Amino acid sequence: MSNIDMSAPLGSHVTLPNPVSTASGCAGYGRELHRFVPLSSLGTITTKTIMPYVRSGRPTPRMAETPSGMLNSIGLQGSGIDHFVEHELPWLAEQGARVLVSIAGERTEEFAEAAARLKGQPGVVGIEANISCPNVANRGLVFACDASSAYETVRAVRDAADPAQPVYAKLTPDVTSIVDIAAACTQAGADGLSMINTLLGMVVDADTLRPRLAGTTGGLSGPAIRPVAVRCVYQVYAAMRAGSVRKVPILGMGGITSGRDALEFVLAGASGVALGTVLFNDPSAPVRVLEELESALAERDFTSLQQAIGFAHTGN
Amino acid sequence: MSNIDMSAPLGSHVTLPNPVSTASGCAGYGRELHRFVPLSSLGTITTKTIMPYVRSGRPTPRMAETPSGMLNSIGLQGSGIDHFVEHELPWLAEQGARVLVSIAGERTEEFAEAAARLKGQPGVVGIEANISCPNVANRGLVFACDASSAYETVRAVRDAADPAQPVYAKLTPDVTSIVDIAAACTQAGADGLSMINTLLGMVVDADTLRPRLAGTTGGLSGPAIRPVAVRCVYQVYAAMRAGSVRKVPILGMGGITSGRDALEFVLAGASGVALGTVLFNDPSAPVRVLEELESALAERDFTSLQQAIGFAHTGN
Amino acid sequence: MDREIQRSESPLSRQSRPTPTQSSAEILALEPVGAYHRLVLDTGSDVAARVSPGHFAALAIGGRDSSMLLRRAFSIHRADPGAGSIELVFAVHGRGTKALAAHHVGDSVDLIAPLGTPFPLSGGPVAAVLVAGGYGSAPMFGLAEQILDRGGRVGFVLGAASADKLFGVGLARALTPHVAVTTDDGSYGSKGRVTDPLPGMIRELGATEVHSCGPMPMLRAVTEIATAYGARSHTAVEEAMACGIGICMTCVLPVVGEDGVTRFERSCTAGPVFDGTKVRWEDAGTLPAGLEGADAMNPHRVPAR
Amino acid sequence: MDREIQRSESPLSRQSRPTPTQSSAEILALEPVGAYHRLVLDTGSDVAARVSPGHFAALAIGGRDSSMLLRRAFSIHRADPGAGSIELVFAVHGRGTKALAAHHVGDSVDLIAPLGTPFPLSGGPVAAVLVAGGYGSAPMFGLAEQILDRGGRVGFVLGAASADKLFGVGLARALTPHVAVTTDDGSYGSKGRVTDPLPGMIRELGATEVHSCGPMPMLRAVTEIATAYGARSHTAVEEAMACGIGICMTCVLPVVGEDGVTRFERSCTAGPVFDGTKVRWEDAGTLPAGLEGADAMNPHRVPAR
Ligand SMILES: Cc1cc2nc3c(=O)[nH]c(=O)nc-3n(C[C@H](O)[C@H](O)[C@H](O)COP(=O)(O)OP(=O)(O)OC[C@H]3O[C@@H](n4cnc5c(N)ncnc54)[C@H](O)[C@@H]3O)c2cc1C
Ligand SMILES: Cc1cc2nc3c(=O)[nH]c(=O)nc-3n(C[C@H](O)[C@H](O)[C@H](O)COP(=O)(O)OP(=O)(O)OC[C@H]3O[C@@H](n4cnc5c(N)ncnc54)[C@H](O)[C@@H]3O)c2cc1C
Ligand SMILES: Cc1cc2nc3c(=O)[nH]c(=O)nc-3n(C[C@H](O)[C@H](O)[C@H](O)COP(=O)(O)O)c2cc1C
Ligand SMILES: Cc1cc2nc3c(=O)[nH]c(=O)nc-3n(C[C@H](O)[C@H](O)[C@H](O)COP(=O)(O)O)c2cc1C
Ligand code: FES
Ligand code: FES
Repeated sequence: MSNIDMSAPLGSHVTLPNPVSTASGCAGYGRELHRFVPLSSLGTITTKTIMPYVRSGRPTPRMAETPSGMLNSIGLQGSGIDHFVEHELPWLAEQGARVLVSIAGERTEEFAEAAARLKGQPGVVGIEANISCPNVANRGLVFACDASSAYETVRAVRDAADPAQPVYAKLTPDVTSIVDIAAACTQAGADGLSMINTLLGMVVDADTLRPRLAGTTGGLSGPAIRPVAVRCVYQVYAAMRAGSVRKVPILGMGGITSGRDALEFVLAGASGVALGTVLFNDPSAPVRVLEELESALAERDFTSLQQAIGFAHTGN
Repeated sequence: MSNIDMSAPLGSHVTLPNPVSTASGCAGYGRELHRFVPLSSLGTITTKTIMPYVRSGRPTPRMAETPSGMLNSIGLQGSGIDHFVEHELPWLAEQGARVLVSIAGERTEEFAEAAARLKGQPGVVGIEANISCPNVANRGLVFACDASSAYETVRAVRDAADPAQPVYAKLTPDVTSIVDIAAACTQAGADGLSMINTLLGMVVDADTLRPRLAGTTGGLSGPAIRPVAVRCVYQVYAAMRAGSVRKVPILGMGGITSGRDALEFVLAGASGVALGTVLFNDPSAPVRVLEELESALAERDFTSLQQAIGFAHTGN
Repeated sequence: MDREIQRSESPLSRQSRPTPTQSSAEILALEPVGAYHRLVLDTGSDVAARVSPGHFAALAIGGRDSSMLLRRAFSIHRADPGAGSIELVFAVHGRGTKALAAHHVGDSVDLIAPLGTPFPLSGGPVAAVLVAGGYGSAPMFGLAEQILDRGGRVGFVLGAASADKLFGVGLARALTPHVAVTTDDGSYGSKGRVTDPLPGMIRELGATEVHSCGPMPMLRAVTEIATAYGARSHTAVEEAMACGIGICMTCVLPVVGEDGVTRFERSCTAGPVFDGTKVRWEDAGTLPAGLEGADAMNPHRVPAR
Repeated sequence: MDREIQRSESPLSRQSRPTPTQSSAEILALEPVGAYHRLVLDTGSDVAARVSPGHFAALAIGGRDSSMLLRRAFSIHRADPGAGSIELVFAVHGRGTKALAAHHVGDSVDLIAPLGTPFPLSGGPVAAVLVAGGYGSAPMFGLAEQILDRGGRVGFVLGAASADKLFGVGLARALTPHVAVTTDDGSYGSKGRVTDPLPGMIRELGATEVHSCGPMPMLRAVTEIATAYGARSHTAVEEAMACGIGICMTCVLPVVGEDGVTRFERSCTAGPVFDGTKVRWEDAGTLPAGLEGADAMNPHRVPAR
């Protein structure tokens, strides 16, 4: 194995041993994945998004396979933040996992409530505010589709959260300008940006002649969306370089399957990379991708991950 | 062959023998495709987008293959509307092709100029205003990303164009609400909507460590984006049913490779289907897809295409 | 969700859930059997030794250049710990199974096994009826052997749409004289459904357990009959799965917990074998009344707190 | 763009462009040759009879479940009209060629051929030097045969990075005594570039034509030498192609027209063989000065009219 410094910044005070994370909703709360990959070997594990209360999620069918991708409409099934803190987090901490807890709510206050509950919890290295869900108070418009909703929510989470826990905002690509949303989030105090969440898509079942998913539409993920994800990371990083978005680390995701894919995101500006759909195909991907990324960096004469971040913007 | 009425409305006064078209920019001006598929067998052929003047297009590399898709950044290379009308259109008319002429400009007036030039031209069955390109007068923001730019441009084209020629507006999915843009276009007098243009994407070359395309970003097309395209068609058709968008025919496109794929778009609300990227893989796809669509309709006990349009919204 | 994790230790699933192994498995045999294909895989590990009847395997098909990302789940028909191999029986259904059928001996597929909660096995001798539709019989013969090994008795009710879609009638007859066969079109056995001979078979054997595997409506009907005749009903469900290992949450069914509360449980971890009386069959694909957390799905509800 | 269409009828490309045929072609042979693979395809039609040297074929690889949509272009090495087959020689470069190399005899690939504008052939006898890098020699032997058939004389200059990447040295020697071979590492022939022996070969043969196929920098250098020695330079370019048939506009190069104006021409239709003096080699990948319509790419220009 090469001798690359793989440490990755999560926030200004938190540095991770490596940049590889899981994407929210694609590794549950870690127990099942731990059978394939020791959680402590990951930079972080991002939990499935947790709301303050129990949620059943949507009825089935919840998924459809699409060309080089899939649609899901899980609908944030979960047992709520208290249950997580009491029953899942201690186990995660015991495994030595560094946990990025994904939280959400249907109102700004619900986000704040979930964030507050995580204060001082061992194992929690940060919070990811999944603002790519509908804001009940604003006509059901997704928080991250509206700069001021995004601002308010991130602000509320940052205020409520443990100051030692960096707060990431998770952005949806389904907007006219993701740079505007990124700017709002960083202004609101986000310590990092997670990009991207799924694209809104749907499949019509040619047999039943109806939408395939019980939820009609679902989120498109997987390699199919990688070019969109890389573009989003690149655009936002470019805006950071240009000074129109405050510079914070970017956790890149969307269709990563290999170290080469991960490198694309790093070169575009990501400080960390998260693996989602690939885990369904290959649950041991995190270890493989980390090794491949390390070799890819070495082959290209980088001596640290840090050097490669955003390199596509600067040239040789 | 089954006995399905495949006729498809292009506008209130124009009906096509069948719903299959080519997508703009994926069949040039028809000459090369004609060697594989007689152009007269298509419902329409949509031309590569034509501007009022000669344009070189972007430098190479202009493409990158992506999982189940591709990126292109051709940059609207073309010899201009006069050249088209003098040298290409007469040949197309001679072949019995029904031509949907895709036009664009960097300013509203340029759209109008191109539209006016097509007045009374034989062979032209309609105009597709490709408003998914940057508006120089509005900070380079893509016309179709802004409801008022979209409105103005479609209005100008509708006013300038031959009243006998239906005007379609071609929409980009890269917006927060495609329904809002669709509403603006139909208010402005669009006789139809083409959905969808490519998604903005990019690839970073892991060897050169720089963006792969000379144009940095490019348009993502192919099966990878089909779920997004079907969702857009479904959303806009739903809005038409709900009365918030004026009811006009939809030309659906994005990743169609088979009759089953085409049927998905029809069930979601499309009256016509256009084939793009698939032509690079299989230039004889139009005939195949038409046959497959006809059989698929027959197998599902439809006796006409018309019956299937939007069927996913109504159920049995 | 540790609820599902706990479930695997619940009385319903008395067998422990072994750790699944991911490996690149070479195809040792691939050949048609009736309407199906028989696939033997070299697991290259002790996977076979850890398989119990009802466990399934999840296969990734097509490699890196494939446009198909998700895993395909198949019951493990037979496990040969000596050879380190497992055997599956599959029907060509969609693209993935079509591509799988086109593989050659010597090719490799990415395999994860054993997965899921298998059929519960009592320590002592019991009388059980095993009911299966189509390839649903695949896991049943191993189960029958284990029941017989414990001194119990078994009967089979095997059904399918037509004769070519029956699997394992001969295997069943080799294990027990109590074998009833039905086909929808009467092309083999008696014309009708598995539920027709089931009551007679339960009585005949004095069965206290019914194990079934097949389509949902069948499992539901079997459970109703088993319950009416005082037998426990263990059902192996087939719900669409993306990962097979418990991380995607696509495969849920509404299942009543020991506390009487209905929750969406993952059929890949809490199942595929469920107590048939706990599954709310008629409510699959809905948000049924009483489902925990279903109120939170209504955006116009009064905020939770 | 009828400009490109017209170009195929221009004096540079005197051979007519036959209509390409799309077919599912069975693989008759697939085997390694040196660092490359030799692929023989049954075209099942008269395609082979319509092939001229310089024509290429475009293959779709992987079928419906593949994540790779675009065609791959390969020079036609040999066409056997009697057998209805064509032969290609390819290097494994990326995913598509890797997948192609893993095919088996008896598999089918979707083929479109013949494509492009081939090398121009004079009616009478000429002396020509054929220059190729690596697999770039594939189309050159058929070309040599046709020149020889017309009573002309040929010489070969074949180069590659190393010995295993040379293709067809034996074929060349069988056709003519005038064969020079270079490798970058000196592992075969003389150490150096094809441009080293080229001037000598042109003089030796009194050649008035140089035909070349290989990477762009080589074609450019060959053109410079040919021009300096008074010979015409016909170059077969290799530009990234998505469709190969002229409909995607991805494969353009800046080429100077007969009117002296530079335009982006499609290398799959106007090429792959171009008059080397008309290609603005150094400007590939840019919007060079004088390129028609390049001004329209600047959004801040004064409106065209
Ligand atoms: C526990 C379990 C055991 C099974 N055992 C067998 C068996 O022994 N033999 C057999 O022939 N089939 C079995 N199946 C069904 C088998 O998984 C599907 O037929 C197969 O996944 C279809 O894949 P496809 O690519 O052909 O279809 P596609 O429709 O292309 O599959 C697309 C996606 O949907 C999922 N999917 C589609 N249908 C099903 C389904 N019925 N069940 C689960 N996932 C589905 C696939 O896993 C894949 O992720 C079993 C399913 C489960 C859940
Ligand atoms: C006219 C012509 C003749 C050719 N003749 C030969 C030949 O005889 N033998 C041989 O080995 N190779 C030949 N090539 C190059 C060959 O086309 C590429 O090596 C091949 O397309 C790479 O495909 P891939 O899937 O391995 O690479 P990828 O990088 O995965 O290809 C992705 C896409 O880019 C295109 N592409 C990538 N590289 C090239 C390239 N160099 N040229 C054209 N398209 C490219 C592919 O067609 C495909 O659409 C020729 C190219 C052209 C244009
Ligand atoms: C089944 C599934 C469930 C998901 N659930 C969540 C979620 O709960 N919260 C969230 O922020 N993102 C969720 N996502 C989105 C992923 O975290 C990720 O942003 C997206 O899938 C793109 O990455 P990928 O292509 O690697 O999967 C989910 C994705 C999938 C496929
Ligand atoms: C190479 C290429 C060139 C294109 N050029 C144009 C264009 O000139 N005008 C336009 O409106 N759309 C253009 N498009 C977009 C297509 O018309 C179509 O909207 C999009 O590709 C989605 O369809 P597909 O997935 O079937 O290709 C182009 C697409 C490709 C792939
Ligand atoms: S299949 Fe993924 S959780 Fe069950
Ligand atoms: S490769 Fe498509 S136009 Fe040349």
